[in-house]
Amino acid sequence: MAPRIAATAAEAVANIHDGATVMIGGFGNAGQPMELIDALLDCGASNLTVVNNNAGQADAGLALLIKERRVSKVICSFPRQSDSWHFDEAYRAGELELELVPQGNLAERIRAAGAGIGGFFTPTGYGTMLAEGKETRMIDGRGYVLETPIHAEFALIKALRADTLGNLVYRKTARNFGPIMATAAKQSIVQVDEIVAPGSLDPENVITPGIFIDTLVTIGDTNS
Amino acid sequence: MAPRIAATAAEAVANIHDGATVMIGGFGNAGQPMELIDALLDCGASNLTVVNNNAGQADAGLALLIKERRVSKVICSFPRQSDSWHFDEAYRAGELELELVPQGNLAERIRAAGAGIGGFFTPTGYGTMLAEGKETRMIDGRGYVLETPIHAEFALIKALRADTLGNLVYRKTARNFGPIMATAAKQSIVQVDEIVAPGSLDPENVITPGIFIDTLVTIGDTNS
Amino acid sequence: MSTFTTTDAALTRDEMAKIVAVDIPAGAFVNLGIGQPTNVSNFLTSEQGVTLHTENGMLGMGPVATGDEIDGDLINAGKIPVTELPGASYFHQADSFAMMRGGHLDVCVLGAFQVSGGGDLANWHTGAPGAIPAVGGAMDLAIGAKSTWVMMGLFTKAGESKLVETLSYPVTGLGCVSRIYTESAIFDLADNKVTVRSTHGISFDELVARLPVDLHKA
Amino acid sequence: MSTFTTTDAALTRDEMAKIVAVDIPAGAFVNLGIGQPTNVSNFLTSEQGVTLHTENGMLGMGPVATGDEIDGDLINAGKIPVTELPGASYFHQADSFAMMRGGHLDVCVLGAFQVSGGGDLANWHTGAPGAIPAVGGAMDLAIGAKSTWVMMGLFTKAGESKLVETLSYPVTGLGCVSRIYTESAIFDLADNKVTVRSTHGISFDELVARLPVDLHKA
Repeated sequence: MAPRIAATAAEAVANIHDGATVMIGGFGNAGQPMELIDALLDCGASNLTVVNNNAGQADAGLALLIKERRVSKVICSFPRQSDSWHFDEAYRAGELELELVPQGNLAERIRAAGAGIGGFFTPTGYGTMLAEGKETRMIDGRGYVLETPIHAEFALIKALRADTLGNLVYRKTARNFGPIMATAAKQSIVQVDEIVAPGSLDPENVITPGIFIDTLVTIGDTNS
Repeated sequence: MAPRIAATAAEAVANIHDGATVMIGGFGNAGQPMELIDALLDCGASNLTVVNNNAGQADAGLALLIKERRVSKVICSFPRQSDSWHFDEAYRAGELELELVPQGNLAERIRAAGAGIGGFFTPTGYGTMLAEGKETRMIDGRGYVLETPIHAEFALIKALRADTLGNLVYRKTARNFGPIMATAAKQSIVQVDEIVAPGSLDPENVITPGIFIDTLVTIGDTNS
Repeated sequence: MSTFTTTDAALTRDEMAKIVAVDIPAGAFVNLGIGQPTNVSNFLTSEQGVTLHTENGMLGMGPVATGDEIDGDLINAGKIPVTELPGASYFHQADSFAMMRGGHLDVCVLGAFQVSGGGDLANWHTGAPGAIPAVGGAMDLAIGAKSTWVMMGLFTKAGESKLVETLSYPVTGLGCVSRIYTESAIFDLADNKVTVRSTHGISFDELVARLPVDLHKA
Repeated sequence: MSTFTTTDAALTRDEMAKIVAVDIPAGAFVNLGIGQPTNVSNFLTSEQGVTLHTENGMLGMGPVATGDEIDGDLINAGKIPVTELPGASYFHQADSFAMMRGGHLDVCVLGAFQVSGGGDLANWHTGAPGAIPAVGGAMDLAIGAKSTWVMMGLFTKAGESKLVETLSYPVTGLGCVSRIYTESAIFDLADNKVTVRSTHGISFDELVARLPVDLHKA
């Protein structure tokens, strides 16, 4: 199904409900779908599980969702930063569950969900605290940990450009988690700088095929 | 290390030795590195294990390697075709071992090798002859089979264009196995229509980063 | 209210393909396998906005290429030259099969040797002694799509039903088929129950007499 | 023939970075983590043809961006704006970490809290009560590259050796470190044997006296 084209970010995220698992793209500010996150803040959904590389910075975006106690669990690799004060406070208060995952395992678990893989053995994290309680196995003399897919109901993604069929291209290191989160969520919601006609994107250069995309919204050119 | 640029296909494959495991890209003729395969035939290496989607067609390429009994084992998904007579004969004569793998598991096992994954649970093949003897597991009520990575010493790949750093772009459905085989082999040998200077390929559109490529050879424009 | 229908004549291959095409939801992402099911594409309308996937690495596949359109680098899973439509995309084999295995395709239409009442599919191997096996993407297609439909003749040349209680041919996928289109009848499979949606050139009672599975009328 | 060398003064941070840079083989693909090791890039020569990887999704990373070059969409793993060199490429997170985990990078240079004589690395978590843990790509970097090198101060502020018999900090990766660069000495680690390649501002004998692991002179 060709994606719905929402008129506003608010309309794009309107289906996100209490208790949903929401993947949010971005590494630092690059690729962070800030307008969609702001709309999620406005829409009022709570008790969210958020999958993101980080856990919010300063007083914006995901950090505000956490400040408002709308997030009950964060699955991420790097929550603690110099300006992650809202995460730090909620976590220390015991009001926010944290599942800490090495970044590559986070990425591979998201990919596995999108790719229909039931689990995989990874050497990353073997012998560490983060493998405690997980199944391990020696394969050809090396230790591996069994990791499981991370599925989500929604993904919020920022791309550079989409065609009306949902095919996406990204920009530089802002690509990061977008392509894999788009495959792992039941509904992928994407903010782009512009939406173009089918045939405007070279089929060789499409990074995310439109099959993975459910909703598009144009946010104007946020890169310049 | 920037790839070696070989003057001829013969020079490109000269390191391939008896007993080597060689991945060969292509699906049908699309993406098949025909000149590299011919050079492999000429170089005389024998007792090869070949990983390919098929097992040769008619009287060319991989089929001739099999005819000459240079291949002791084929790992593939679809050996039997109307014109796979050399495979058929060698197989029926018991002179060629066959490991038959569903196409998606073949692709994912090749990717796993390149990605450092020790094994993965896939639903494909569960409950079938091709899962016999393999570890299985029920995950969330669904049956999965544990599949293992397929590594190789060499990969023979056809791409459209390379820069001198080995960055590759492909053409249409000829992309098929090239990008994953490049990651799974210790030495990836690529035939291209042309080699261009660094900076000539848009970094957004590179499909195979040069880190995976060891040898390049120009074979002229084989597409027109 | 019964939705059961019947026609006097058995369906031709084109009629079967047309019915499958009509049943495909608007906007669906579809894989038509190889062989007979690919004929369905000839009956899809542009209003349906269906996107075709070919597992060798493409979404947005167009019709079979002819004349100057033929390009050896642009083929379908049956290795037949095809065309690309505006909005197409190319991807490698691992991404293509991840798309299938991950449940992103809406419908996959396949041929079959046999289907069991429980939806088990056999379509990759006759199991005959000396037969050289070849599987390709059959097992991935069988279990990957949200819905797997089969198009096949209902009876063997010897007149035996190919809708069976238990497969005698080697399994391709377990419990994966949800609909079977044949020249004589169309079946919906769900929860180990086989519902006959329509019969063609055969009555429901004759069908009950000839098939080894319990049948329900729609 | 001994290859052991010594200097009177401890190495400065820049001197350490320069030695690391010289040790990186020509044409290598390298990840310099975040913090102190990124300084190594300032001492790589263009003749070396080293390609830098940043795990947020890029090969061919150039120097830190300044002025008009600064682009919020082009940052390194430390979230610092950088530039791209001709021949660069971008890829997503799963591909980037597949590249690391699959052993395609030649060298990764990391900071550390502790390294054991067997090459175990601790650099992600102090283990202090109440500390909020954050791991990022540390565990992937530790075990992914063909060679993992550490740059660190050899002693804590309290004067304790950070080259230890057994880690007291939480593990990042087991048996992964093959070389340690410190202000006081450079160590090669292999097969549970620690070889001192050079000393700086300290004698080999003093080093033996202060470190809790068996040391061999190169």
